[in-house]
Amino acid sequence: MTSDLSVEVGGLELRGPVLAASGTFGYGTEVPLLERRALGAMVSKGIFLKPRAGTAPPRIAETPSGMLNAIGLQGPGVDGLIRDYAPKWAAWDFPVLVNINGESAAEYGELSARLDGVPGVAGFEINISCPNVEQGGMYFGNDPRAAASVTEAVRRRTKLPVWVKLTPMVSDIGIIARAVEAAGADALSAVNTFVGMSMDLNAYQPRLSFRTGGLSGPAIRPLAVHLAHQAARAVDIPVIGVGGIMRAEDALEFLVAGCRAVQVGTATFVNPNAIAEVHDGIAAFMAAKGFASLSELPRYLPRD
Amino acid sequence: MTSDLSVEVGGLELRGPVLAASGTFGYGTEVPLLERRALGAMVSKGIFLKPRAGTAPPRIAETPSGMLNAIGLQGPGVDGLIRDYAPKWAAWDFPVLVNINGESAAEYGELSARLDGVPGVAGFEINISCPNVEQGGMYFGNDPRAAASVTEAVRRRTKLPVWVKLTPMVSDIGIIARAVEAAGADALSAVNTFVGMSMDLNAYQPRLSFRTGGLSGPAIRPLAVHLAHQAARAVDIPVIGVGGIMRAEDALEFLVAGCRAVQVGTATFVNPNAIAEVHDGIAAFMAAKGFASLSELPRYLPRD
Amino acid sequence: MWRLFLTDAPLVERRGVARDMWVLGFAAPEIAASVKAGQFVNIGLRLGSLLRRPFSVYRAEGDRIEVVLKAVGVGTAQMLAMREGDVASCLGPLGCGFDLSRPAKSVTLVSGGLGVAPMPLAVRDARAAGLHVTWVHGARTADELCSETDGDDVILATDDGSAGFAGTVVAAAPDADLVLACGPNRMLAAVSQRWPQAQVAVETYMGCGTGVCLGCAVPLTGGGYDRACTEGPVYLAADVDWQALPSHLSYAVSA
Amino acid sequence: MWRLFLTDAPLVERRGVARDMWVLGFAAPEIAASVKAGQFVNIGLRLGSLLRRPFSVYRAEGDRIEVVLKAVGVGTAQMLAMREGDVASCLGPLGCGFDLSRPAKSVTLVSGGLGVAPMPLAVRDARAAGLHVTWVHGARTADELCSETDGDDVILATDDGSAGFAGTVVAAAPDADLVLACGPNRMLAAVSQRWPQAQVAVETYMGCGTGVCLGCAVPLTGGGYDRACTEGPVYLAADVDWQALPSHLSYAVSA
Ligand SMILES: Cc1cc2nc3c(=O)[nH]c(=O)nc-3n(C[C@H](O)[C@H](O)[C@H](O)COP(=O)(O)OP(=O)(O)OC[C@H]3O[C@@H](n4cnc5c(N)ncnc54)[C@H](O)[C@@H]3O)c2cc1C
Ligand SMILES: Cc1cc2nc3c(=O)[nH]c(=O)nc-3n(C[C@H](O)[C@H](O)[C@H](O)COP(=O)(O)OP(=O)(O)OC[C@H]3O[C@@H](n4cnc5c(N)ncnc54)[C@H](O)[C@@H]3O)c2cc1C
Ligand SMILES: Cc1cc2nc3c(=O)[nH]c(=O)nc-3n(C[C@H](O)[C@H](O)[C@H](O)COP(=O)(O)O)c2cc1C
Ligand SMILES: Cc1cc2nc3c(=O)[nH]c(=O)nc-3n(C[C@H](O)[C@H](O)[C@H](O)COP(=O)(O)O)c2cc1C
Ligand code: FES
Ligand code: FES
Repeated sequence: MTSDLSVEVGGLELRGPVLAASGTFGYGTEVPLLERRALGAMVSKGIFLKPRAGTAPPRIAETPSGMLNAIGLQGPGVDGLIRDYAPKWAAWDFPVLVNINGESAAEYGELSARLDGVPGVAGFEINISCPNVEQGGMYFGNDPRAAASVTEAVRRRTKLPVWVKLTPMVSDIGIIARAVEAAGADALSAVNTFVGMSMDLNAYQPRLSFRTGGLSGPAIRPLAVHLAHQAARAVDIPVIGVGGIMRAEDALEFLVAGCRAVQVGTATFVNPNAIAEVHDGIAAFMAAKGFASLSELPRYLPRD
Repeated sequence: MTSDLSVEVGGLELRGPVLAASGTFGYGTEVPLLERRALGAMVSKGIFLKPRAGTAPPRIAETPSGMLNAIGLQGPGVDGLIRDYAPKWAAWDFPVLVNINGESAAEYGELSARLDGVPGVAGFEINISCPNVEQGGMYFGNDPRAAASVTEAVRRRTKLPVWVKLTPMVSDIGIIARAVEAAGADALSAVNTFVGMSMDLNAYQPRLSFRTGGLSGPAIRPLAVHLAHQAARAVDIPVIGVGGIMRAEDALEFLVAGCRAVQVGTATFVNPNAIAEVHDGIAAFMAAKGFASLSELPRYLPRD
Repeated sequence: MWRLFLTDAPLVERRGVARDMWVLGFAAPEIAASVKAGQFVNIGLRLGSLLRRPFSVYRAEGDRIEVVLKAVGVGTAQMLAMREGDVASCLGPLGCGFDLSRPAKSVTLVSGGLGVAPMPLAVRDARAAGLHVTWVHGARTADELCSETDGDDVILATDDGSAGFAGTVVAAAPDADLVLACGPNRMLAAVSQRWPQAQVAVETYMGCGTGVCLGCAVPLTGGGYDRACTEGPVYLAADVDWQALPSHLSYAVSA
Repeated sequence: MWRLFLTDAPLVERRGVARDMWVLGFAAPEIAASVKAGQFVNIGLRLGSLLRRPFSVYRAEGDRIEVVLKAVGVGTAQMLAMREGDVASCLGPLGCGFDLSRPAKSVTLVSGGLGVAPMPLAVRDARAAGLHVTWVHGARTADELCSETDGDDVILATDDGSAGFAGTVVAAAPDADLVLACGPNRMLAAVSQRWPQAQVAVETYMGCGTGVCLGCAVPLTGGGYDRACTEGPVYLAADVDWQALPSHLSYAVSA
């Protein structure tokens, strides 16, 4: 039997539940080998209004079953994106969401307004793991009010789907999830990377020039499954699970834990065909269990 | 050359900087093979006033470079500890701290009072990763006031060294670190396990009967190094780094990141001689670099 | 005080004993010299999963110990991919074995599938104690029966009747006094119905194998939990709360 | 559009070419047929570190590619522990190679230590372009010199003078027009002083090798960063901001 893997996620009809995570698939134009047939959607590398050079090297360090990165959101800014990438996306057979970033709620709002209506831009993923420069550098992502204000600022400027990418660096992810849902988010992506550090024993300094970096990869999977599950229990909008998915079983853990879809990040670095393999593995699992569609997959979502 | 690895940590003179982490060395009486010569100190399995049966199995699950556990603080309670274990500790050539747990500040206080003066008990490590039953089950560890109140309750009842074991599940570990320092802690252990979850794809349920568990092992090391470093930057009392140390290089990362000493946990499960090997590896590193004592090891602790 | 050894043991032998079931032999002289029936070793591979994996000692001869296994997950698959000379870290002997000191003239061994694992050593120790040995061994099908059963009487059973008795080992076994059993926890629960005094070797997850993590909890009928690695893995069948003991286990590490 | 291949490549050969320096040959026909000098492959081992590790292609012959390496960390140590028939996942060819289309009659290759890696292919491609080849190769001591240098002229140099010229390769090299260089980033910085127009192959950390992670940033004199895996790894020496390029690299994964 063939199972139907299509899903509706936060205002978008997707042909499959496996998405490319922001910052791990570039602008989708980089690599000829990457298998696109199974891609549910792509989230672009995060951009700001203005071009950004990014941080000095070293930018990455490997850790057990994980990697730290501090890329510093290097990117062309909104004009470059509209000029160089969006026209290509417009021709593709899967939707592309733009991961948007800013230093103030107004900046997020302006960015979404600039991109609203640009052919090829199917929606937004708001990255709230950015420092709020107006409020003394506190992160938007761990203050429910700041997270909601960013979401509202974007919501007001676009009719396109708005997803919010949650940070794991919070005491209670449910509070943030509910705040951004109330502010108009159509879906949540959970989660972004965890802040980590690794020391160089020759230089007696951090390995990364930025000192700290975001931890991704299989090491964080049990933490990400838990946070995505907590978010899914807190809200009614769909949650997209992200963190350490290398193969179908890992994606299924997120789906069973209550997620509507998943994003694959670091795995693509290791295996450029990871997304297709995860998709195919989910299809094989569904077929073996006799589930005709993803809605039949049992979910573990106690509401207590 | 032979380097001096002795350190003073929070009121105790230790022959070396490598300690056994709570819950990973039992009561120190279990295994004949464990190498004790290199042990700086042992922190006992966490206890409550009363005996506890612990959680139902399954209690552990392996994850990439890590493991989840939900033991539920199984233990004999204070009477059993005083009767069965403390007398043995009194004869040992390294100090034993008791990891204490409670459901209210008063319970922590009473536990420390009961153990104060018992031969074999050299000090306390307060585990603040417990739910505060009086305050509706919020964790002591992510509320600076609750963390401080527990610390004070213990501080008032004993003259022995009081260490506080910090939980990583907070937005800003520096705030908690400063609160418990102000409340009289002599040292901080950073950090306890991270909350994670893993799903069973046959049962469509969490693998652990307790649903969630604490993640330990190399997977968390970059996160733990970062948190221990943040704690060390926030306070003047010593910080003991814990999380994912498997070998000497890993311990040295924590020391260079500003820790006074380290604890080894999960590694002991894999290699019962891990503590001795970490200790010896640090000694070899110090000798190779020509450092006569640990105070000469360069630390990375910018105060900005 | 028992002695425990931690040793890098090279693979010295590999042979098939049933469909997909293999015996691996490792050179581990101290463990081989001291292991008793029902004890186990905790095996770790350098580039493998983080935690060790527990295996009953199947045989011990000269400087060699043997374990028997199937590939059920990443750890066992990796062990079966070992080539001769590759090294596994072995920690053991661990746990309390079967108790053969009780007054008896004969012993009945009951094993289902991979539950053969502790039985060859049980045969050895039972013979040394002068007992008559009956071994009842079962599997789903004939080709899954271990080919190395041994004893004064051997009774085979298969679920599908393709060899020996058609049915479970518990049904196939004659009346017996001293019973030692090993197999899936569900089978052991049935053993405990028929022979509450049987000595059964149970399986649990293990974090350390050495008594320090409390991960291997065995729920007891008398309340509370024991450590399978230390007080067990052998229990009086009546002492185990079979309802509360997980019957399906999976570590599920991946990537 | 270039073509990229992902293939499970069995180890087919291993030979020593200097003290602790080994050439490994893998069967990877598509990569062997299409690789150019200066391009690399990103190699992953199943039970190894999470991320792949980049290696210049040393030679390509028939269906085989070769890489040259020393054990400097976990990944390289594990590769050197491979036995014939063991499989490595190879992704490539990646990056832009040397540009030999510029008008020139001769080319000078300058390599320090493991910087030999892209040079045999450079010799091949330079000869195909009809160029006279001078190869200047250096190492700390005589026994660390790669034994497979090749070219119309070969000049050797050692830091300790134990073979050839006593000093660095940059000092040992004759005047030259078209220069291709590879070696430690510090050496390349010296190359850029003498030959700003040299084509140099730089090393950085790499997350993906395919242009999507932005982890391999090369700081440019003109400002901003390039991706070593995509725009590089070969650069005009004058284009790289050598002050800002890390000269000591360590992934430092452990356990
Ligand atoms: C005291 C003791 C003795 C044992 N002796 C043997 C033996 O002689 N031969 C043998 O083949 N196996 C034995 N086991 C079980 C063996 O330890 C597991 O099969 C092994 O740990 C699986 O590891 P894995 O990485 O291959 O599987 P994983 O990938 O970890 O899990 C895959 C599957 O293995 C099973 N499994 C995992 N862990 C355990 C466990 N601790 N106990 C039982 N099943 C498990 C589950 O069915 C799971 O679905 C013993 C277990 C114990 C506790
Ligand atoms: C385009 C490119 C081509 C390369 N070609 C070759 C080659 O042909 N032969 C070869 O031996 N090496 C080559 N390298 C370097 C090689 O990738 C590293 O040595 C390797 O990744 C180290 O992995 P490890 O796990 O053994 O070391 P790790 O444990 O990761 O690190 C140990 C040591 O390796 C060195 N190192 C780690 N990563 C790098 C890196 N990316 N670049 C340079 N040094 C590093 C550091 O000195 C560090 O102290 C190349 C690198 C790049 C970017
Ligand atoms: C190199 C790198 C760059 C990333 N860039 C972004 C980004 O620009 N915006 C964002 O929201 N997340 C970014 N992420 C986070 C990923 O989208 C994802 O949330 C995280 O890596 C966890 O998933 P994984 O373990 O599958 O990689 C980045 C991750 C990596 C590794
Ligand atoms: C099985 C297990 C039991 C633990 N029990 C306790 C405990 O009782 N009290 C406590 O404060 N920490 C406990 N911990 C946390 C460890 O002391 C340590 O902080 C954590 O495991 C991280 O270190 P590691 O990665 O070296 O294991 C336990 C950890 C494990 C794995
Ligand atoms: S496995 Fe750790 S106590 Fe039994
Ligand atoms: S290594 Fe990922 S972009 Fe170059």
